[in-house]
Amino acid sequence: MVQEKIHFEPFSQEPIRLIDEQGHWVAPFAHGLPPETLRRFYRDMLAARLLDEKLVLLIRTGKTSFIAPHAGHEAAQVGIAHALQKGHDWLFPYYRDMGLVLALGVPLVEIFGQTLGTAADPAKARQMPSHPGSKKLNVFTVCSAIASHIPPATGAAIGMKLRRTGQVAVCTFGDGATSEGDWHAGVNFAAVQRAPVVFICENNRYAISVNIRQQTASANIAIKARAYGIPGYYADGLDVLASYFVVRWALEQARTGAGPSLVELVVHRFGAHSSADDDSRYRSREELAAERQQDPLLRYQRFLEQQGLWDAQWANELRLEIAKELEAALQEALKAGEPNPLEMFDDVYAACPWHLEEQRRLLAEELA
Amino acid sequence: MVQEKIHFEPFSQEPIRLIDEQGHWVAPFAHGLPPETLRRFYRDMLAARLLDEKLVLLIRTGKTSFIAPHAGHEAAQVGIAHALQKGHDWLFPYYRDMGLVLALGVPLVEIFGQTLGTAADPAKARQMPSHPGSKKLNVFTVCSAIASHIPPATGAAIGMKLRRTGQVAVCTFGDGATSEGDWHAGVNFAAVQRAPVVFICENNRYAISVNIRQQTASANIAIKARAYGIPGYYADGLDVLASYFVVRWALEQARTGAGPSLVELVVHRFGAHSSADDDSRYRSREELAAERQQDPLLRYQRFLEQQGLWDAQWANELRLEIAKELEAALQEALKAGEPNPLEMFDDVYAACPWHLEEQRRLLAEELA
Amino acid sequence: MPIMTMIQAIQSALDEEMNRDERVMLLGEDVGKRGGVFLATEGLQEKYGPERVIDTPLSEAAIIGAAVGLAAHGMRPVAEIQFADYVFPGIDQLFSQAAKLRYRSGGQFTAPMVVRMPTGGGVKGGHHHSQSPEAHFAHTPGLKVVVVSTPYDTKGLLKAAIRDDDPVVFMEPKRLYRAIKEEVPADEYLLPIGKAAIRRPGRDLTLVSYGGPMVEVQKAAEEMAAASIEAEVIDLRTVMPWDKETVLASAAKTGRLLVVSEAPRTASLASEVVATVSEELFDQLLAPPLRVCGFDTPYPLAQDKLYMPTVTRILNAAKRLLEY
Amino acid sequence: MPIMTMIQAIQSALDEEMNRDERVMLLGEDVGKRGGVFLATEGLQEKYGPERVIDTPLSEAAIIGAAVGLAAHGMRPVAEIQFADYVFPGIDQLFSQAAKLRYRSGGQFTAPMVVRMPTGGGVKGGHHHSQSPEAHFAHTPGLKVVVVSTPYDTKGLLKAAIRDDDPVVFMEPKRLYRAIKEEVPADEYLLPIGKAAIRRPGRDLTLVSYGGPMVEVQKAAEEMAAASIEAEVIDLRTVMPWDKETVLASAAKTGRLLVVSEAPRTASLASEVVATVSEELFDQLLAPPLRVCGFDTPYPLAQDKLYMPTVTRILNAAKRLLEY
Ligand SMILES: Cc1ncc(C[n+]2csc(CCOP(=O)(O)OP(=O)(O)O)c2C)c(N)n1
Ligand SMILES: Cc1ncc(C[n+]2csc(CCOP(=O)(O)OP(=O)(O)O)c2C)c(N)n1
Ligand SMILES: [Mg+2]
Ligand SMILES: [Mg+2]
Repeated sequence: MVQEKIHFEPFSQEPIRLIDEQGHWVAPFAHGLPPETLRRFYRDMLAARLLDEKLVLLIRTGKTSFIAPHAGHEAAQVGIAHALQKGHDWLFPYYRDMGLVLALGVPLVEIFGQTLGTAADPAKARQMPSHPGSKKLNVFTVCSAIASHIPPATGAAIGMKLRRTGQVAVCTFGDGATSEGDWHAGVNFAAVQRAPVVFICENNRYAISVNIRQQTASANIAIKARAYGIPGYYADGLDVLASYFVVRWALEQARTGAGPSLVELVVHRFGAHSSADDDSRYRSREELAAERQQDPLLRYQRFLEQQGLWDAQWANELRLEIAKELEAALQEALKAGEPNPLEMFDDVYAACPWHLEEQRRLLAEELA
Repeated sequence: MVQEKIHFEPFSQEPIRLIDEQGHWVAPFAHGLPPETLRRFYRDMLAARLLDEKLVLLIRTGKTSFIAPHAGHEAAQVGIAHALQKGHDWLFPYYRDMGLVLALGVPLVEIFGQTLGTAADPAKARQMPSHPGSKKLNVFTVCSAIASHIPPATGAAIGMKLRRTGQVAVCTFGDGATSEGDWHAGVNFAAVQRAPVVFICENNRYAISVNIRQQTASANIAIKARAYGIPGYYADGLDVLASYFVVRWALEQARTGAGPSLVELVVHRFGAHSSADDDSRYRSREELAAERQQDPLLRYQRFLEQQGLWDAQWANELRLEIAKELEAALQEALKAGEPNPLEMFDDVYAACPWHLEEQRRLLAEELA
Repeated sequence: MPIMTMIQAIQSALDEEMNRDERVMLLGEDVGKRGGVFLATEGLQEKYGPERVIDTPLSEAAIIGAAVGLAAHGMRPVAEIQFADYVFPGIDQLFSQAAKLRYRSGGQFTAPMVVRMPTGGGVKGGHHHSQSPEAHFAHTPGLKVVVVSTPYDTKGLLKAAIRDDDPVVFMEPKRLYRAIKEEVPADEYLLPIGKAAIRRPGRDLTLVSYGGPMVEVQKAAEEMAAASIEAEVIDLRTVMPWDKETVLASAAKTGRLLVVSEAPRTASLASEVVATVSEELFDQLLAPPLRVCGFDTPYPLAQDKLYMPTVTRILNAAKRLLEY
Repeated sequence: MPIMTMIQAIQSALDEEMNRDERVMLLGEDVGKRGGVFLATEGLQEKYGPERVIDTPLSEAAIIGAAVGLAAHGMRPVAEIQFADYVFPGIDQLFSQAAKLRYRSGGQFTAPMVVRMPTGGGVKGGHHHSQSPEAHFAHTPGLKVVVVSTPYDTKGLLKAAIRDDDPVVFMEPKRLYRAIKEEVPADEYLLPIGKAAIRRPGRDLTLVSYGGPMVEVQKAAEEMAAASIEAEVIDLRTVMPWDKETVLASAAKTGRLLVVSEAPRTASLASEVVATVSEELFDQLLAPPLRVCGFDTPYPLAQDKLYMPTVTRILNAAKRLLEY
């Protein structure tokens, strides 16, 4: 059985890689995945990329106010999405995870509703774009405050252990997030509790303009796990199967009581930090061009080609199909219209207290 | 030259120890310290112990409201005090460091002034006992909030580097402190900046009642340095010479531009956490009795005996001399009397703003 | 009915709620084996096990943040912050996560949790064992804030807080932990969050306070009564949302308002009550509404007792009101 | 005289002070190579080097805490918090260390430092790029708090803050960064911390505000002027210590007070000003002092403009005051 052979050692010197740049399978074990699954990964990566392009377009045309491009993170995000048990495990994502939440099954219309701030946003358009969430899918609504979701992920995992639900909490964040105190506090507590949580760093080596060398003096992010007595896995996040198998391994360990782990997936950030950023101020176009050569989609395409699972026509059809889905969802989200301004006073508390009732009346009068 | 031989490797499996329990010198190098220095260490350890006993007495007799006993930490604290350049380097201590600040030269009358809250406290009796500080000696006034002094220590060290003062910042804390977010934030920033700061954990394996096993899942504290790409030294803090030489080594490294390091000194806490604590609730008397067998003073006494530097008469005279100094300082501190209540409004700002003037007047009327 | 201190009332509330509802659990520094530094959780780890009473690492962010995750996942965590002064390393978890979770998710996720903390001065705690940070919480939409002053209220309100569907900051004036004993029902009762208590009826002036200073306020009222001045004494009990109705009714009746709090005066809850009453009862007040508060200084050890509103200071202010 | 935006005024103040005094240095997220996300520190790392303009790791505790240590050691650090909303992970450094260092050491150690932060709403920032946390700072003894509203003030007050011997929180309404251009002297000038500015003299009512809403307040005053109602408009500029004298003088003259702030209302600076004026000018007010504030909700993206005090809301309140 394949499963028996798949096993990873923590703290490798080099990132764990299963597919090399030329698309060759270089792992010491067989992947054992059926063609549909392999192709599904490609579809999800392509959908993530096309979503990113669509979001960039919405910015260019002034239809939305903010995005945090995820191009370059697709392999990592799709790998994560498939490693967890959708709707059973919990995901604590961050703002650059649109490809991840899409692959996990968050409906496109909700994603666009959130992006455009229409009534199609199940969260009532209260947060900036790139802040998805879904109770149904156990996707904990993104909070802008970097690393503030780490202790909550630990807490949820402690709850899972306590109630023996068999769930795992998966918590993603960037390299910059590892410098925050709350990151440390949350990981440490999880380790002591042996809580079923997998912490995943999508390391794109930048926190806005701050290079990883100014972020930390540690050799890599995975090694930080040593501070907590938990395993740290250092993997190539441009390799969707490395991302998938390493995260799956970490989840299995967590699910069977071995406690938390830290997974580092090294990725590229092809775009600027966000639509509010101009990255030419701080990183050279040469550096970026070199990174763009290492497109995770291209690498995976080469792999699929070698497996006889990719051809241009199929890919084109896929592309068209996804583009149609995107456009349809966008239109549906737009149609939902603006949320009612008086909803502003809902959900502060379970019930509206007197002072908010007063304030609601004040605003209602003004709008009348 | 001895200096050339003294060098320590980080991340040892066992704590670095230079004197064994029987008092034998077990290091691979000669200590090279003159007899006066060796005896001075003993004197300072004894003074620390007697100060602790005096503080316990002040509590028992209701003369002060709080203490955090340092018995069991003397070797570590005296080792640290002698490793740094007094009055040149900065110390960022914590509340259990009374033995350390005493060995560093903070006058006993100030220590008792602070303990009793009299006008002899240079800090005007605004904080609880065990919160010393001295601008003259570069001892950053203790703040109760655990680990909150770590980022300031980093900041001071960045300033030292920037202004090329040749100083080092030494920052001490307990094992519990390492769980705080600010600890992480401060150490990480120092490492990136290669700031001349030595972080020293006086690991007594308890944070009030919380055992180190509930505090962290890491094998020890020193290994946490790996998260920051800096060396971590694991040493026996019951061994005054191990403490001294390891800290001195870390300071030399910092002073010559090699950046920060983390030193763990494993100690015992012979007393309860504080005068407000009853440790029999959470640790067995057997455990404590076994620890008390490993008295750092006794170990060092054996060492001195073997070097022909200790005899009972000398020790007794020392004891009497110190006891006299303690009593004299205590009386002097008492004589200083209560601080003026209206001083309450000083030092909030450099100059007193209108609202504090108003409030000062209000209180003055009430007291009149 | 058993006689209880505030500490015993807390123990009793926690015990009953843990017994009643498996989802209720405790976490904090030293809450387990040691039973908390004030012994509020004494014996509960023994009774309910270390999974439901967790001795956490020394991190308020871990404590509050984990409580958010536990609550979102379906538990009813009661977190203890060892002293209110130490909430600040964890306050982003309270402000960015707990307070805003319901709102930011459009009601999808919620954080029904309680954050208990000993608050206030008077125990020779100096800077960091004496502060009264309730204004920070009340100024943060999404949090409810309770400050108790009697054992009876403590039990009923703590139980209500645990059952509340919103995050509740539950503040316990540490100097009252063992200062007051009173009858507290051994069985179930709940008190409503958001309702003040009239501690003493009166017609001459209204004294509004909460938490620790209720002791001095009631003493002052007694002294006034001895001089035939009848102060109506209101204990807010909840400061967010505070009970405007009760305060307005009383101030409208007496025409004179004094608000007493031991937190620093500037931008305090006392300022809030005075501002609101000034806005709403402009024509009915007979004298300027006044505040007696903690001073706008860090909390000084040497002036431990003088920092807080003294009976004299309260009486002086009341006199100003009455003689206006 | 050059014409500057607020951002340019900040750059100019920082540049002049760094040039004048070697001890002045900058630290924060993205302040170096990128020049800050709003470009307030653009070009300064190039000019003064990476030792004096430090791109920090992503930790507000590291930024503020290191600034405390730098200041105590003799530097004059200017820390940038990328958005005021993100001060909370570092607020214990501000509250426990910076604010209390002088006091707890009896004046031995001090923390002369500035913590700059873009504040307030109106830029479609949602929950975490819109908040106005000044009340938290003003409620914390030991901090001074400046909130600017014009380029001219910004330069003069930032320079004064850098030279101040106490920790100053310097809040910059981000929606004004590029909204206003005005003449700002190229050379040295300082403005006093703690002094309000009368933006418009008037006799009919007093409008007190600061920061972002000054724009709406002045628009409202203009609209009133068109109807021959003369509002006196006061810009507090410093909210701790705020300029009581100027406010009282004006309110005593007009008898009508409206305080406008975009922070949540409960326990806010607006509450403080109303409470103080009510206490001190009881007999001289002709109408109840009123507040127009941000709502007591988290900051909602969808209602980005409605959340903050609108001109209409200000005018409605003014009308209530005038018709009282
Ligand atoms: C507490 C906090 N501080 C600052 C910010 C502003 N900010 C937003 S994203 C970002 C960089 C994050 O970098 P990283 O964690 O590496 O994630 P990436 O964006 O690279 O995926 C910063 C500083 C924030 N959102 N939260
Ligand atoms: C931020 C903060 N949280 C909680 C406390 C309460 N407290 C005081 S000492 C202590 C334990 C500290 O343990 P450790 O760091 O190991 O030092 P030790 O006392 O053992 O020397 C705690 C929890 C505090 N002072 N500060
Ligand atoms: Mg990054
Ligand atoms: Mg300890």
